[in-house]
Amino acid sequence: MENEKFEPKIVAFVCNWCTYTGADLAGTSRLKQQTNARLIRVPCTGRIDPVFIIKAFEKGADGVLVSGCHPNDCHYNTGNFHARRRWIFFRQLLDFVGIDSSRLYFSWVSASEGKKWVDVVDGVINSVREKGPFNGYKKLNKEIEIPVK
Amino acid sequence: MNTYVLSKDHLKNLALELINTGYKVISPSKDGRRFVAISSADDLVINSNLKPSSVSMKEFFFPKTETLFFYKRNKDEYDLIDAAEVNQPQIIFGAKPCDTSAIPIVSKVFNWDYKDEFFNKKVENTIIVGLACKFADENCFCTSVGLSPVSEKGSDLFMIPLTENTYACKVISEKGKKFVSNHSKIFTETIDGKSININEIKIPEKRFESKEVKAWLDKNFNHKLWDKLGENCLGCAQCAFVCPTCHCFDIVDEECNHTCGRRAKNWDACQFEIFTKHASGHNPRNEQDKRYRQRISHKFKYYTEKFDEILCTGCGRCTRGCPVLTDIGIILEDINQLAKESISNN
Amino acid sequence: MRIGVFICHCGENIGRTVDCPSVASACANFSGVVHAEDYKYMCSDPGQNLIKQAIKEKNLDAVVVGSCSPHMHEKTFRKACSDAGINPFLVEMANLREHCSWIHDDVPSATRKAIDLVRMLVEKVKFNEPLIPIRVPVTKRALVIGGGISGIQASLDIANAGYEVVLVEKEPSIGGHMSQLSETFPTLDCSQCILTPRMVEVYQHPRIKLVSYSEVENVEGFIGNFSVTIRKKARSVKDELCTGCGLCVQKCPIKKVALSDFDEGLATRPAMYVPFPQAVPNIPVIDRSVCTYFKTGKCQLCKKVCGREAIDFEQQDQLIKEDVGAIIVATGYKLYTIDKKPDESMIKGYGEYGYGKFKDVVDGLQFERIASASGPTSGEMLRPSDKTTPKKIVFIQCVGSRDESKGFSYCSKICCMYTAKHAMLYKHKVHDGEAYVFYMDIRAGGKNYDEFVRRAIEEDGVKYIRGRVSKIYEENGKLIVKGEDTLAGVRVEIDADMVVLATAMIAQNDSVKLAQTLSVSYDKYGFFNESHPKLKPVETSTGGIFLAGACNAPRDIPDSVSMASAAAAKALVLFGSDVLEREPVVAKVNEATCAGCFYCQKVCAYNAIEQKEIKDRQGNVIKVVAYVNSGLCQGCGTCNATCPSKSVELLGFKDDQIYAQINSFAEVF
Amino acid sequence: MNFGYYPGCSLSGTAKEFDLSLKEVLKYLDTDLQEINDWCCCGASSAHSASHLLSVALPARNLILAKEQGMKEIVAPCAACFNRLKVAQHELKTDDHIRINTEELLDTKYSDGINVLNLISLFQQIGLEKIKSNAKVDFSKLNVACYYGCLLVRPHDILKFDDPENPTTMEEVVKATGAKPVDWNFKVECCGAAHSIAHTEIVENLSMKILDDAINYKANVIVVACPMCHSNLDMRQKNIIKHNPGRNKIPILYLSQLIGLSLGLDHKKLGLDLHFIDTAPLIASLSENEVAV
Amino acid sequence: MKQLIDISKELFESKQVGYIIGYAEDKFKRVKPFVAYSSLDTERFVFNNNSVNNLAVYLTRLPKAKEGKIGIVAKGCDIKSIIALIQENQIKRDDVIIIGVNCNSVVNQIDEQFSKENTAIKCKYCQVRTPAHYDYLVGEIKEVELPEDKNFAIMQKLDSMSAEEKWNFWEAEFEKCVKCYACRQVCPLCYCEQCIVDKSMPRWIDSSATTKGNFAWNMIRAFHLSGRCIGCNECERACPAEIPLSLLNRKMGMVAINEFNYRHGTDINQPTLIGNYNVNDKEDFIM
Repeated sequence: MENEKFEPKIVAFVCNWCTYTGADLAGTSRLKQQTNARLIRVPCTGRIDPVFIIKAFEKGADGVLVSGCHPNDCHYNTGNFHARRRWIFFRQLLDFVGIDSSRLYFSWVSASEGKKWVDVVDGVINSVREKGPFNGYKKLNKEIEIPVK
Repeated sequence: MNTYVLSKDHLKNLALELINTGYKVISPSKDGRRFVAISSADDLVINSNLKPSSVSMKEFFFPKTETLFFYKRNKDEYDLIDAAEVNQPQIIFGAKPCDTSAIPIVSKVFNWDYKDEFFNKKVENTIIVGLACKFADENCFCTSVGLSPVSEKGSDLFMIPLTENTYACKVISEKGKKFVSNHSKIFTETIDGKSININEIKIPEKRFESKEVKAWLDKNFNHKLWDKLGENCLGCAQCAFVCPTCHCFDIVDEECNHTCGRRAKNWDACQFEIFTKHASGHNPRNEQDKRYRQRISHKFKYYTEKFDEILCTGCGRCTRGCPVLTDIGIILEDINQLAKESISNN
Repeated sequence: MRIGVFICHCGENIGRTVDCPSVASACANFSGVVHAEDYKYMCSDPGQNLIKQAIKEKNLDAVVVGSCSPHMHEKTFRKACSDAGINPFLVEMANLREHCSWIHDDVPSATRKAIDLVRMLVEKVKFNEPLIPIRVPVTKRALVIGGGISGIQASLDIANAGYEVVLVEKEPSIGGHMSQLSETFPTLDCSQCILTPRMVEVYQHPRIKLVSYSEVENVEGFIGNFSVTIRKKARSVKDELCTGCGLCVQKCPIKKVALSDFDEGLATRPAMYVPFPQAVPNIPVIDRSVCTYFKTGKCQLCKKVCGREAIDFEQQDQLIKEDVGAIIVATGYKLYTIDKKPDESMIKGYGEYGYGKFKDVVDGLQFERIASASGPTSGEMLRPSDKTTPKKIVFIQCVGSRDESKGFSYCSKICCMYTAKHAMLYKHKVHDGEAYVFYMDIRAGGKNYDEFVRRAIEEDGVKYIRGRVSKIYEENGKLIVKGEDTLAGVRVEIDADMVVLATAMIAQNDSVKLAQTLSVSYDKYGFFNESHPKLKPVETSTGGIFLAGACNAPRDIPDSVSMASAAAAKALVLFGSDVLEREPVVAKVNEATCAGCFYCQKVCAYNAIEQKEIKDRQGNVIKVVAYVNSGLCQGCGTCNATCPSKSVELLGFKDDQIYAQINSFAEVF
Repeated sequence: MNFGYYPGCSLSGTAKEFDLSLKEVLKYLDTDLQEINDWCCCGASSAHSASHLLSVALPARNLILAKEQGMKEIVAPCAACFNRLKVAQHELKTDDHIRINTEELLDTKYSDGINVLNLISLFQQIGLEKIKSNAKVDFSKLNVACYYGCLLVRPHDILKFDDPENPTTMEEVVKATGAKPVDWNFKVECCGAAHSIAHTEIVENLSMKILDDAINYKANVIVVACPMCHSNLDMRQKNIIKHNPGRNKIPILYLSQLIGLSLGLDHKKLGLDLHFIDTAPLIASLSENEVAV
Repeated sequence: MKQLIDISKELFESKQVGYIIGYAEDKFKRVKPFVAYSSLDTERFVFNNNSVNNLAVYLTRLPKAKEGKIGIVAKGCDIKSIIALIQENQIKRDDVIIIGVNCNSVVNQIDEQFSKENTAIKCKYCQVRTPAHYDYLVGEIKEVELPEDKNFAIMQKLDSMSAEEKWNFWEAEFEKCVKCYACRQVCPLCYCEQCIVDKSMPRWIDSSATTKGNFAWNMIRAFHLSGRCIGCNECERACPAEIPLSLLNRKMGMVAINEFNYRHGTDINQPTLIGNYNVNDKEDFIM
């Protein structure tokens, strides 16, 4: 029963220049999306520290999406290249400790790819919904949550 | 008080009964490296020859992190919610004298000007079954701090091996007595406590005189010995975290999310650089030698002055676990030696 | 903190799917929020006044506006709040329109999301700090890279406005491609006749420093304060002594040793040469790869004949430094060489057209040289192979352009026009000749452009065939051009004497390298990117660097000239003030915790991180830490994410600000 | 070296000499071919024009078989087979709809992973150096026109093999034999292909232009890697000459035959006697170390 | 040993060094780090299978020598840390004198006899038993028997597990963590002046030793060492909770090798992995 009602919580870290603007374009084009994603705007994917992602999971995200400019399109030239290299390590690390890589998504969405943004967001929401809630962290949080009487 | 004879089967049955009646039954793990709560009587480990576990059993009285209370933010006001009371009775088997004696020692600081209800409640709820110790290596020095492999200090019941499969079980405290009477089906056969032969338990030689150590510490706050010790020490705090008597803690507020969180009491250690770091950035113990001096002094001088107890049970855990093999026993021997030299020089 | 929340209905745009009044009342319950209201149009004057009023009445010290995208109105609301006495960086915007109302249908869930979005920014703004714009002085001097018509125009505009210009040209002479052209469309006036006076003007201008045969090696600094290193290639001629008499060129015994670049390989030149007679500066260059002296150590004839003793065989490349405040990039284009394959593809250009194999298949610039009065045939219409007059000539448009599979997907924009011009020039010279043009579409937008093409067709009788050519092969001395006429629906075969390919305009070979030197972005073709395709067409992603002409995209002469003037105007705007204000979203180092690993320095794309020594009172270096040059920092925050101890943080997007957003993304209970 | 082998129908029929010569050459070059057990039609021509699904399902079946039989690389000497196999791979990879239908039809799962080689890429894999070092017959005066036809190089986006307008890989192989490839115009022009049966006049007209151009560029022989090309250029040549008198004959060899010749292999075993246009004069001229024109 | 002592003495006598970090024995013949300040002190230097400590950690912990350089006795593996510290601007090559030691493997459990079974797993794959980089080289290489790589089996098992199983594995391990930070303190590459876990504004890693906080700590530590860890395994050795930390570091090391063919600490002049990029870095995981 509970699973039927499950709506995933998605945190999306997006760069200001490409993906945030691409999401703006999706809006301007009135491309319908599901409501589960919460965007956090940062200047560049280079600014996205893996601790953000861990924190988002800790705080109850069932899935995290990270998105920025395509290679060579970075507003700051190389931020996304450095980010990409970090992600190569980080996602394999998460995979190794048991945070399913189907909870963490990466994409390049340019300012002109409103449609792609919608596909990415809805795709992530759908597959995380299928995956179900992130019980691993939910269980750990019990230790520090106000006990339900 | 009475002394009973318990066989291994008795103990197993006891453990089983306790598990079934809601006790948290704690025993050394199979490999003897930790104390663990067991869920099957088969996991009970009673072995006098075990090396002391790498982490002491203090976490069952003084957890590595413990919620003091929860808070909930309501607009700009806060509601405080008590942490759930832990009332589960617990029993610890197989604790060595160097483990059990730590409880009354640190109990003094937890009941000094303020009574730590979290600690007390757990002690109250716990039956400690001590076990005479037949292990001794070069890191042990219980006899130098006033204890011995057969010290009953801190135990509610204390067991001494009789044969391979039987133990004498002495009732030490009132709490122990009550426990025995509640489980009278198991505690049936008695024996004269005085008849127990403890001669085969090797009593390690005394390595230093703690009084002389204190006397030296009283006078040598500044001494080149400290520089040398600080140099090797990397400032990790494993010594404090594995120690049965180290009891420093930090209080932190930890957010669960933007509306709620908890205040927690976490283990802390004087070996950390930030332990004494002020908000201003000033740090009175800014170097490792000062921090190491604090560790020794707290254990053998300050605590003795305040509570008339040595804050050390000679278990040797800190030495065994030290990544750079700083040996507190050798250091205390050295201090003892220095003390003797200074007396003869005078 | 006293925070005000303002929810905009944006007419019906937000209000239709987000229940704005209940968002406002939910926000009123957030901790720290002392005022929350909704209004039809927050960005309108009355809306802004509402905010200003609330700031004053409720003594607010931070504001969150829930309305459209910050890209839309962040400036508006920051300004409004700043007018009311709040630091503009204590204003945050939640995007309830593009990211919420416009993309959702369901009112309850859109409203819930809107509340979340506002809450996240309320939590963030609690950690915002007042930031003060950075002020940097401006060096009122410009660098122009590239001495084609765009660079010439930009240089002259800036110099005539009273500021100094350094004009760098990589070739021995300025002039660029325009100097190679015969006539120009749509007026058919002689290219050199209109260009050379401007070249001379540049040369004689007291405020233009012309640095020819040179390339930009390195650029440091930032808007208003660039330091540029220029490599002056060794000419082997001392330019300060040379009078341009040309005696050395005449005497050079190695006459026809190399193909002339200027004549697109249709003619030869000596080892000592000026690219063309009107060259500016008119100073020759020794081509060391073919000069006898450099090869054998003997000859030195040029040196002997030079009365000024200007020949210097020992000359080395020289590095010169110039400080400038603005840079205009006008490096132009080159033609797609169709016998060379683009790297990423197995396709070797248009092998079926036989360029490079058949001598009489030429490209557009080669035809310009053939048609030019100063060209290798002195303007006579002769084909390269046997120097006879072609009686039948075929022009093929869109070779490489608009052809994703073999070339590039973009339109080179000028080919329709110059092909019409070529056909016309041909017809004017060979009256009985037949000219055919294969085209895909005619794109002749521009003043008098379409008329020009019509003239070629109607007055000069050029035969336009709509269709592509599939193959060209040689048979009995003729070039058989096989193609199709898609309008008539028939296959066409023409036995031509000569074929002219209108090959694509592409980026210069080293454009990517230059882009990286300048830290400006570039597209997948290697053209430099403008900052905004409509509103900032001459700016780049890097402040103080502007674009002119075909280095940005294929562009004809009038467009290039106007763009050059626009770029010059942008530079002049910069020079209009003594100091420059920049957004203070820059990184800042906590020197107390910095361990000096300098990973931040490695990831910084702007060289904004420097090493700074921390000394004790006696002057001993205690440690070396990172230091951010806020003039260079562009605020990407890559350093912040890379720093393991978080000792460098990006103001405006500090860790605690982002943490606050993550911490509050989910509604609780 | 070991390759899977998909002979296809032609190689056991009209292009028997292709099969013979290929096997002979590979034997000489220490390369084994393992024929796909139970292979079926590749779906060229007929299936291709009748049913889209069938045109994918047939090659898919062969690819699945190859995989089941443990092959990683298979050689499809016939250009049409090569083309069908590659196109099917492409469609199965990019079009889920067709893949699902195919899998339903075959009642097996399809998975990618077979590398399909044509004749030229096979020799590239084996190594041109090996051909070069084993060449026994002096070909230095032999001018060869390499004729690719259409199926070997188009569509480029799918086959990703050589330039579709001006391919040069076959020339590289020919150079390894010591012969001289001529730079001619019609190496990818249409030979008339499947009109061979129904509209011979079209085929004659188109093939004649190809033959003429090769002769014009002083070729002694045209080399092909496609049974269809071969039949049109070879079988129709006599009629072409009949209908357009005064023309010269030019022999048409499979690339494998040319290599076989250069390796000094038995002519009969290479199937050189199975052509319509007599190869004997060419062979005779080679043995005399002089090339007849 | 004599070689080592002779060279050390020479370094003091020629005033090249201010102090030398090496190994010495205590009264129970246990080998521990020892700093020699004089030629006399060097008499105590030893090197044997029990010389397990990675002394490079002291390079950033001890104050600079008042005069002269810092001498350090180092195994091949430890030298990788030294090179890494140079690559990361923590020390200058000119400020250290590296006395490389030919190493015949070190013990795993320090309180047990050295044997094939009691050999550190890292020694199994050691390619620098004779150091690749040094100023002086002492000692002799002997044939040694290599231990069984127990961790490899665990890694393989982990790799084959489902996400949930992996999570449960690590949950059980991290639950033990007491947040003593011994792993950090013994790590030569954990030289931050303020560790991110000690930063409270904001608190990215919960300082409490809750399993959740322990997850964050151990993951972030492994991430911060990604492409940097040289595999000395001191962290695992120091861990009182006996968490198999080397698995995490080894996994990240494998990523560095497999994806980038990069080994940190092998070449002073090599650009570091993190801090640089290649436009062709793999991105098959990016939509």
